Amino acid sequence: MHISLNSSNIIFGWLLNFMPATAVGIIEMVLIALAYLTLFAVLGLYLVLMERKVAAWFQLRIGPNRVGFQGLLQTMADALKLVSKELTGTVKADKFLYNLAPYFVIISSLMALAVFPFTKNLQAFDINIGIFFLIAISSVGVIGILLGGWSSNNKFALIGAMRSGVQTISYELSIGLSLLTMILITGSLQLSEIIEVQKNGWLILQGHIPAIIAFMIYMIAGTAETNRAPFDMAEAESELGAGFHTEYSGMKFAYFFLAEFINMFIIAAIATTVFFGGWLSPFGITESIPWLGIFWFLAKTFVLVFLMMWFRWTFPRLRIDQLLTLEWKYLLPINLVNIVIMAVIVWLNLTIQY
Amino acid sequence: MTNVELQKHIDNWFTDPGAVKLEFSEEGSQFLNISIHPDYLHELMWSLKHNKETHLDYLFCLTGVDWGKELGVVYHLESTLHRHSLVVRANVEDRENPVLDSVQDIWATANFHEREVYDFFGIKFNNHPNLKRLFLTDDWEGFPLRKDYVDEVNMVVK
Amino acid sequence: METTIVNNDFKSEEYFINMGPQHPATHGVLRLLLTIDGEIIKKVEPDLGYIHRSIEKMCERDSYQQIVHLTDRMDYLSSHINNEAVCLAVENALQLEIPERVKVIRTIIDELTRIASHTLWWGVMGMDVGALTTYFYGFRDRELINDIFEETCGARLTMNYNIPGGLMYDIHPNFVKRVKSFIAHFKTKLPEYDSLLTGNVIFQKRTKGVGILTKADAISFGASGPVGRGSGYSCDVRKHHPYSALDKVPFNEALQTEGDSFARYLVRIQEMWESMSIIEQLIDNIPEGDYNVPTNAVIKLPKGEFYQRVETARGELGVYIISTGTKNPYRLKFRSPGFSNLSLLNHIAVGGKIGDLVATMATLDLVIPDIDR
Amino acid sequence: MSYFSEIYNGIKTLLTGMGVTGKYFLHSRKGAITQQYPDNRDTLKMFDRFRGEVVMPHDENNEHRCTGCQKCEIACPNGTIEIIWDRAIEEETGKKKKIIDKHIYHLGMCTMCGLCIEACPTDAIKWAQNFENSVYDRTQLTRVLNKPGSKVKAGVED
Repeated sequence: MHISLNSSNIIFGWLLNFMPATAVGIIEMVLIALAYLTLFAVLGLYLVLMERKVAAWFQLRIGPNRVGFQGLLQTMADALKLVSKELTGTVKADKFLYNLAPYFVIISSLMALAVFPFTKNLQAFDINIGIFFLIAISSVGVIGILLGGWSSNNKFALIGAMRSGVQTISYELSIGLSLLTMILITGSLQLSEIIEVQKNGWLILQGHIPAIIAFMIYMIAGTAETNRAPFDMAEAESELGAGFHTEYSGMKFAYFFLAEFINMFIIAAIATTVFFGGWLSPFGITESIPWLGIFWFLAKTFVLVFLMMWFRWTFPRLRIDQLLTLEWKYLLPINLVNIVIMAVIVWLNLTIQY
Repeated sequence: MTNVELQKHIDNWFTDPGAVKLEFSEEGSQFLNISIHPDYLHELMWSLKHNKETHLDYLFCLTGVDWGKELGVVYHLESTLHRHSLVVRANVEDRENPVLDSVQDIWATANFHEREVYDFFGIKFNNHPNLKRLFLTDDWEGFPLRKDYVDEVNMVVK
Repeated sequence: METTIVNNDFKSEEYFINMGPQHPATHGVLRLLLTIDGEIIKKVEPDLGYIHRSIEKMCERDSYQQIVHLTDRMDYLSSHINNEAVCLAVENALQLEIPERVKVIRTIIDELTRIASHTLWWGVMGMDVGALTTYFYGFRDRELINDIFEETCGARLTMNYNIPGGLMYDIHPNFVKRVKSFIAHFKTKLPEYDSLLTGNVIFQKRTKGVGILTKADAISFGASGPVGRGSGYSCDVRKHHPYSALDKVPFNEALQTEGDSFARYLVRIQEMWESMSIIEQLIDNIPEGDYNVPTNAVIKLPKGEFYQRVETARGELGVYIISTGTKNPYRLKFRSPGFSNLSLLNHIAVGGKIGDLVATMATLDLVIPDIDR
Repeated sequence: MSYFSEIYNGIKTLLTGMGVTGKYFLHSRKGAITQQYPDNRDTLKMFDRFRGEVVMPHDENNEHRCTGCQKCEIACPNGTIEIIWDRAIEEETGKKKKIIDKHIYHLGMCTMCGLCIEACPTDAIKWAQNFENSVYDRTQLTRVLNKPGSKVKAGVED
């Protein structure tokens, strides 16, 4: 497998002067892993803060504003509290799996995070099957949820885990198919190439009608994939208490919690990359100043994250059978037809190019 | 129907007044009252609901009362069709093992109300499908709403 | 533990789950023993008594003035209506002539209480089906009513504003102004409720055809209030046995015939409109007069039995007083609406999913202290 | 066709709902209903009739209006008020007279029903608008309402 570490080539090239190549490779990997872990933690915490603020503004409240300036350090304080909390669990839990479950969830979301191009050449791992990798890795996370729910020896958690399993298996299909629709235009699975293609206009514009449909399906399925309202069947606090993480406390709970928010970011980031041109800016500003791409990428992603928060704080939750009806009766058939339409459009060169 | 008509109508059902202890009174109450011997309670109640003239299909209150010597249950009935009301009462003298017929097969709401009465007065209801304590724990001793119930810890007497 | 499970003859795929007494959907300390097959509810058995305070026994000890404040603590969301029920029973027994002013004020506050209770229910209903924002919108409007209560009665929830014979004190000079501004405010907010939740396709799917209660069953189970009216059963005590000023005010009884959760939802939304119209008709012409008639310091009811029915926000509340002529009631029974409404939960929830149970329970609008008393 | 109209209607209602929350999001700056409680303590004013706790006002001569008639004690449903009284000989007339020693008020048992204040014939006790009643020790909730050394205002009893 080809690992390209574009952004840090200069530093490591310099390091190579007085170290063997293997050692440099290891240092490289450790440093990048640390950078991503930091990103994971900080991003996760600030997404939580954003969610709380946005929720407050939707609900006529003020939101956290005590810790730090305007509450900016609120979630840091919360994280500190969670770290210091006692880890409790049920007596008859399957201890090994119970402890393993949170790591499944965060590792899968960390790995997914690694393939995004934040700007030109700022990408840890530009794998040539990028989209495929993302779809594959995001379905691993659900194993963590299933394990967590099953091993905690709690019926509410079990129901939550089963719901989550059913839900993820169904909505994987829609995510995959809606992304496939867009792959028809790009002709490549590699994320950096997908962005290159969009220099002639965002894919959602290039593909016009079928692309918009694909985007809507993707957002619905993506919200479901992250177990967020209106698809938060796995938690469903008014039905199952806390769902699959009922028996988790302290930092283990925080892992689930952070992973949920990182997953939300990942879903939004995929949408940004595939539909909205990733780090590309309008009028080609990023051509001359590439580092501005980070800003554009994050701005687009956060708009989509905000959209998902808007869903969450407006809609009631679906029932489990309605969730499946939505997938199998509406999203999937529409998606299949949509792919055919897209194929025809690409074949007849009806895409809009600027 | 007015109370007088009701009384006339119901009186006709039981041709042998000696066997059925049926007493009407309107004294001290805004409704027409019927006192019935426990043995005929279920029969009377069934007819009260299913007779087209009375059609008392709404049991809006079921009260257990400790009358001192005897324990009783008061049924408040209303017809949603004719909008007339009737009160039926049945008393049992046996305080140790009081038993009445359940009317929960006639009015489903009686299920919970009878359990409440059992819980607080200890009146048992025949043919009740699930007669057990409703509010109190299963091992509670005594029946708190009886007049002779004593609990020196929790009851403050003024 | 085994003793509380009703029957141990579970089929192989059924299992048992404890919902409550501390569960976000049970609104207090209601414990439901559920028998479930996968997600399908097979049996619901309520276990009550977690906050039973034996109000009926306490009433046998208290004087009639003192009983009133205990009723605040039954259905705390319609405390004023509960107070009124006891006061009306006592006043009828004493055959007191109550001034028109008192009747009108009581009715206005009754209807405000009903709106306050229904806005809270609306928020919680939304929350039970997963729309958390509704809760805050509901509470925003309810807060304004609570302010009105606080200014006039001195308390926001357990008001104890009624006394046998009238009211504790006259309404506050700002009362009329505040009520009018609230009505004006709420008229703009109620359509928003509709666009946020009522029309929402997910909400309709969650509630339509769920928890169906037929009219015959509603009568048999003694359902009252919006639960009964959602099944097309005309059971509004305000219509059939009008009390206070309600016999002078024309209003429509909210009726829906479907009998499902959505019908019960619509009945409550409609009732808020009706309550507003009742208040609007009364607020401009509150008659002058005394705010109470003096009673003896020690009220002794004549020997006999007195039954008073009122329509609380949850349904029909009955107060049944058996008096032996002393200063305490011999027996006082509260026929609370929640108690009968809860008893039909098993009937309408079986066969649905866990999510349906929560949505159904939300439309029954249970207040647990009302059930436990 | 109903398949597509269903989708269209569904999306339309969802967008309507999002419109409502979106509107509030945009107006969140001035629309917030949060009260930041300890910060707004200075401007927070309770309504005049607010029932915070029962107090006994004293005037500048350390005189109150309580004659020790115990009507409030009788009116209270919970035994919240306890009056310890004494008989003292009035200096001018030489008659024996009831005076209060301690007017004890158990805030922890009070349900704020207001019956004591209604019952008081001399308006000796009234509601305070104080709502910050939490203390670290339950015994602090028992309060003596009359200040030490206070006495009845002259002429109240007449």
